[in-house]
Amino acid sequence: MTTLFIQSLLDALTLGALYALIALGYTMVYGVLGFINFAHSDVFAIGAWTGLLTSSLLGLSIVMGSQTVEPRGWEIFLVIPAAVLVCGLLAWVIQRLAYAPLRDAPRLNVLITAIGVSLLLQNVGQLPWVFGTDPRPMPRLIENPLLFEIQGVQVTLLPMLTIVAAMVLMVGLEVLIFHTRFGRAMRAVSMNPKVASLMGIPVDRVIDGTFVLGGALAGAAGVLFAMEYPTVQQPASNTWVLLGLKAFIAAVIGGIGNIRGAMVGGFLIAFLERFGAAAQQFFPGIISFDTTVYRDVYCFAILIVILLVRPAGLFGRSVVEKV
Amino acid sequence: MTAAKLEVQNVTKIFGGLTAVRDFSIVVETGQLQGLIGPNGAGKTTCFNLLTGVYRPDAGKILLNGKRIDGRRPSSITSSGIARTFQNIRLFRDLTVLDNVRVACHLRARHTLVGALLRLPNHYRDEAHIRAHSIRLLERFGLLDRSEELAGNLPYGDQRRLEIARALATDPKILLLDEPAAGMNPAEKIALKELIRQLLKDFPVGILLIEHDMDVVMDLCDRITVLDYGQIIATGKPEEIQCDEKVIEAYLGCPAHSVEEAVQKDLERGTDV
Amino acid sequence: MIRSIFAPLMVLLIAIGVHGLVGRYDDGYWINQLTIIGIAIILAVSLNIVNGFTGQFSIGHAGFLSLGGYLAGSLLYYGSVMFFQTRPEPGFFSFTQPFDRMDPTIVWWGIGDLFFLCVCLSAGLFAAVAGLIVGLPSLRLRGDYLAIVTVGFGEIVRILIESSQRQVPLSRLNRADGWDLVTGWGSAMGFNYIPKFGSLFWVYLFVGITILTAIRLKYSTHGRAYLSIREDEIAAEAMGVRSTRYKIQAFVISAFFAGIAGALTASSQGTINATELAFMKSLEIVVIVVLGGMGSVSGAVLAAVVLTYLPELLQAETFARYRLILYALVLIFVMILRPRGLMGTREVWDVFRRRRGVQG
Amino acid sequence: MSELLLQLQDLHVHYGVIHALQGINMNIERGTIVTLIGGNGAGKSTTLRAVSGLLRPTHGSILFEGQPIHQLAAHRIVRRGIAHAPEGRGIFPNLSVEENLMLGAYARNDREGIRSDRTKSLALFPRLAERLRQRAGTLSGGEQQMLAIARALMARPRLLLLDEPSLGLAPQIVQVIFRIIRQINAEGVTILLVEQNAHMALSIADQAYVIQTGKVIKHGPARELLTDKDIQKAYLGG
Repeated sequence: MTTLFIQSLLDALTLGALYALIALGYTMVYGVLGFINFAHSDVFAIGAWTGLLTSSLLGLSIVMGSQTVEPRGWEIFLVIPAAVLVCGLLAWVIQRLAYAPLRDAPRLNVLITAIGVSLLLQNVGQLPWVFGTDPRPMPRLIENPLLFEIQGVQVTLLPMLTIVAAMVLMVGLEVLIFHTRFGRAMRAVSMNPKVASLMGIPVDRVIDGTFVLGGALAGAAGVLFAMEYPTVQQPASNTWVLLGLKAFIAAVIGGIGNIRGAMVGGFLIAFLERFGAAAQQFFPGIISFDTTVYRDVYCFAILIVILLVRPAGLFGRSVVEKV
Repeated sequence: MTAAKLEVQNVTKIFGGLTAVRDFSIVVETGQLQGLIGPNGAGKTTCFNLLTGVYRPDAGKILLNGKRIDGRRPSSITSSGIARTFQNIRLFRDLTVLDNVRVACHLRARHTLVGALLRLPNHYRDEAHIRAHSIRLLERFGLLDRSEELAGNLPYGDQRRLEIARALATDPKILLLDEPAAGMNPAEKIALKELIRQLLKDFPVGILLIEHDMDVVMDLCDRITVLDYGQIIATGKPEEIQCDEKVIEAYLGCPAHSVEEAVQKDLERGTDV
Repeated sequence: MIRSIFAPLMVLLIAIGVHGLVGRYDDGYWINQLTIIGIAIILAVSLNIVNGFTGQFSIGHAGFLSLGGYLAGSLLYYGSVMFFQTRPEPGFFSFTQPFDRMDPTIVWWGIGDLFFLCVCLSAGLFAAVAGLIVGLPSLRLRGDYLAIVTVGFGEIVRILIESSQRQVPLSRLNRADGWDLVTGWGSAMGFNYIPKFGSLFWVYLFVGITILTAIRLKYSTHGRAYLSIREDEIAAEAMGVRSTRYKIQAFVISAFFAGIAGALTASSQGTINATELAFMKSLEIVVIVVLGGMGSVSGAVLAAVVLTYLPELLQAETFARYRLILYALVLIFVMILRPRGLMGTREVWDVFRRRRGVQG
Repeated sequence: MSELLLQLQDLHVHYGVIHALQGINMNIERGTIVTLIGGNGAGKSTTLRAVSGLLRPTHGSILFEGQPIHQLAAHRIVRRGIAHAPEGRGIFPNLSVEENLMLGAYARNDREGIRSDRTKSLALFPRLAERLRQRAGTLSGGEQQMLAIARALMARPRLLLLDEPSLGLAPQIVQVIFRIIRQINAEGVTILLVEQNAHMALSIADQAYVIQTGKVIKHGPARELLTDKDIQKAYLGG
């Protein structure tokens, strides 16, 4: 029982860290522009693919189930920045081409455009000369030695690294947003873009910056995700959509537009999913059905419940429409 | 047609610790035209929102013909007989002028959804009735030749008038007009004044009017209520209001040398600093 | 009186005509194409009632489709055995093959036709109840939050169906323990061997009913109330429109027809698979509605026909790859250039009779 | 003395379908306090918004220190030396007082200058100095107004646009704020003041413009207008 608990805890922390990283991208864009960037999960998928392709450029690939070259250790320091760069750039392009022309349009239109961008990325990514339609295995970028063992649970380097890396990125973002000039400008724009421009803040550039930042985080999360779960699905796969949705739900539950809320939400969703899945094992006599198959249902259910009870999320403030 | 009476008794609304409207009381009866004025941010539109159910009062009562209507949904308040226009025009911009009025007539329809889908006789009867009524109203407001245009494409003055026509289509006993003259040019304002005067003769309504244009208010209204900081500072006939010290002070402020006095008064009132 | 009955009568005649003519002269290709197109029309027009008329944003339409499809599937598959011991006799109306393969002894009207009609209506009602449940959050949530709830609903439906039990083989079905067995919806394998009743007649009968409902709704007091909510909910309330009631009503009507579309899908293809009816399927329907025009019935019909048949026309294999890319680009450009979709709220006939006085 | 800082020439602004400004002409000399007065909805705030770049004029020009600025984006106009404390104060409620202040200096890079201006602003508004770490949304109305002015000063503007600084404030606070406005002006900042409190505004201004339905109906030295009938008319419709 303790073994199961610690295992679930470890899984939930790893997954939660990844959810939180993606959720941050959703929440930042929502905070600044007030719409759901549906294409964010696709940027994340492209991050994973960039990681995979950069690895094979560096000689790391998997042929017939075994890895060609053992990782030398430094590759990761090229692969993650590459994904961060590509995704940051991609997010910027999306913002400039698709969203910027709709700055004053009704929110529903922007939402539909975002769906369009999402469809576009998925299907372009699916083309044979881009990523193709087959899942591919992600090579190991680092060794994954056993770190320690508690209560029979083997704790290896990789999940630890994922958690630490995600934490570092989140702390970095926290510092950036709450303690730098740019972060201050970003928060100002999210509260009142008109007044922000009166402060001399170039609102357009801040919005671009927000997208780049969200994209970059998604890129990093993509590589970390591929390292942790080393089968990279094709870009239009349901997996990404579902992952993106769950990360988005994490952002909504935390109170969308709220940075810390997104982090809490990410972990909350992951805990719910992991422990929900293991519920049958925790209460063998009480729960008779197979709880693992419903693990994706839990987070949608909690979403609906939370939205009905607190429409603005756990940490959000609801706004009264001015008449 | 029986006379209707709207009574507002000591209504108060607090937004996050700030009292937007305090102890607001007013009585509007059929055939009356009352004005509600006050400087920016005095709480006039908040009053309208309270009367029409957009906001729920924190204290006080609102009665229409003796029946309490506060706390009800806006649609329910409208069906009991209070209609309004909006300060920042809120027409159904992508519907035609005629449809804007027809939406407001929908309370007259007695047939159900099933009746509409099966096109039962009562559907046709109601639709014909609604249509005739809408067209009469549009004609009355001089908008009939524009009835097939999208409301959003109308010139500004026409949009303002359409809003009034639409509000009247709900068969109100009390009509609330929120700055109907805003953004109009002098000629349009004169026409509007005439229109409102005529409305009062032709329809069995009482009108409560928020307006910034003092020419319009002073010309039209029988009685005027002045709000400042969410409180009524004066009520009376237009001539009385124009000479009221408090009103002049609220609008023009006081010269710097008299601030000391005001401070003294203020300390007695204990206003938020 | 004639006005009220004329249109439904036409719908019935057209459905019989399409079924009779295509079934008579076709080798199966057109029957298949027209079925797919017809179902797309039902889906698009019904989604338009929520997204276009009331301006709420639902992207979980495939969820209602699945619910209707699976209910119809199980009623047809298990129910046939349970109520009739075997597949009930279909008549002329439920013949899904080209007519040259028709058994000469076939009757005009079999008990199976009636059975299938009941199945369709049950599927619609089942989905409508789900629509009521999904519509309830629309009382409190606006815009994109509601959209997320509908996505959540679609995904929950999919996952629940996928995690259901395996399909019970027909040979093991009998009346005695039949009821206990009806839980197997075929898991992720899909629900197969559904008796085929969904002929062109039924598809186009319901296409006609859906379109007629949408149009009659739009040009009625109730429908105008829907539109007013889309335009400005606060102003609509101020006109006495009970917005919550109408929003839920729209969800229920829309879900009802999606459920029927599900029944038609299951019974015309003989199989239904929730995995294929995931988020992407909902998106495709949204794309059709958005392109056709939010609020335009004829626009939705046109878009459904074009977007369903276009890939077929442009050589399926090579085009399939680029089809969704094209959709996506069109979606983005339409939103930037024509925010209300190609037709906007207008109908095809509005374009022609623009200046011909007031319409009723 | 009579050097022109800001010139509005035949300025027209449309607000959707409303023709809000219908040919405003205005000349503002360096070092003066100029006030715009008039009834609600006359176009006073619209004029300020056009100057600071929040609204784009449909016709006419705005010259600041001889340079046309009416085509510039708002954030560039700030860099030219115009700061705007907007209507409703426009403070960022979820940021601290300190952060609000620092945002005022966003366009500047001189660390030393910013620091000295921060000290100066806080000396001007000692109340704010006590509340630097507080969330700005929790300040009282008067304190928020002070913050809005202090924040605008952080841009070290040559022209300060103030939109209804007395709105919703108790008279004693209004008096404090007007005293500070005079002080700021004494340090060489030109001030364009939109005020509802006409007597108060006229008593501290050098020049005044009376606006009615998008047009200037009268202008002249503030002292003369104090006793003018037209002002009462502009507000109360005479």
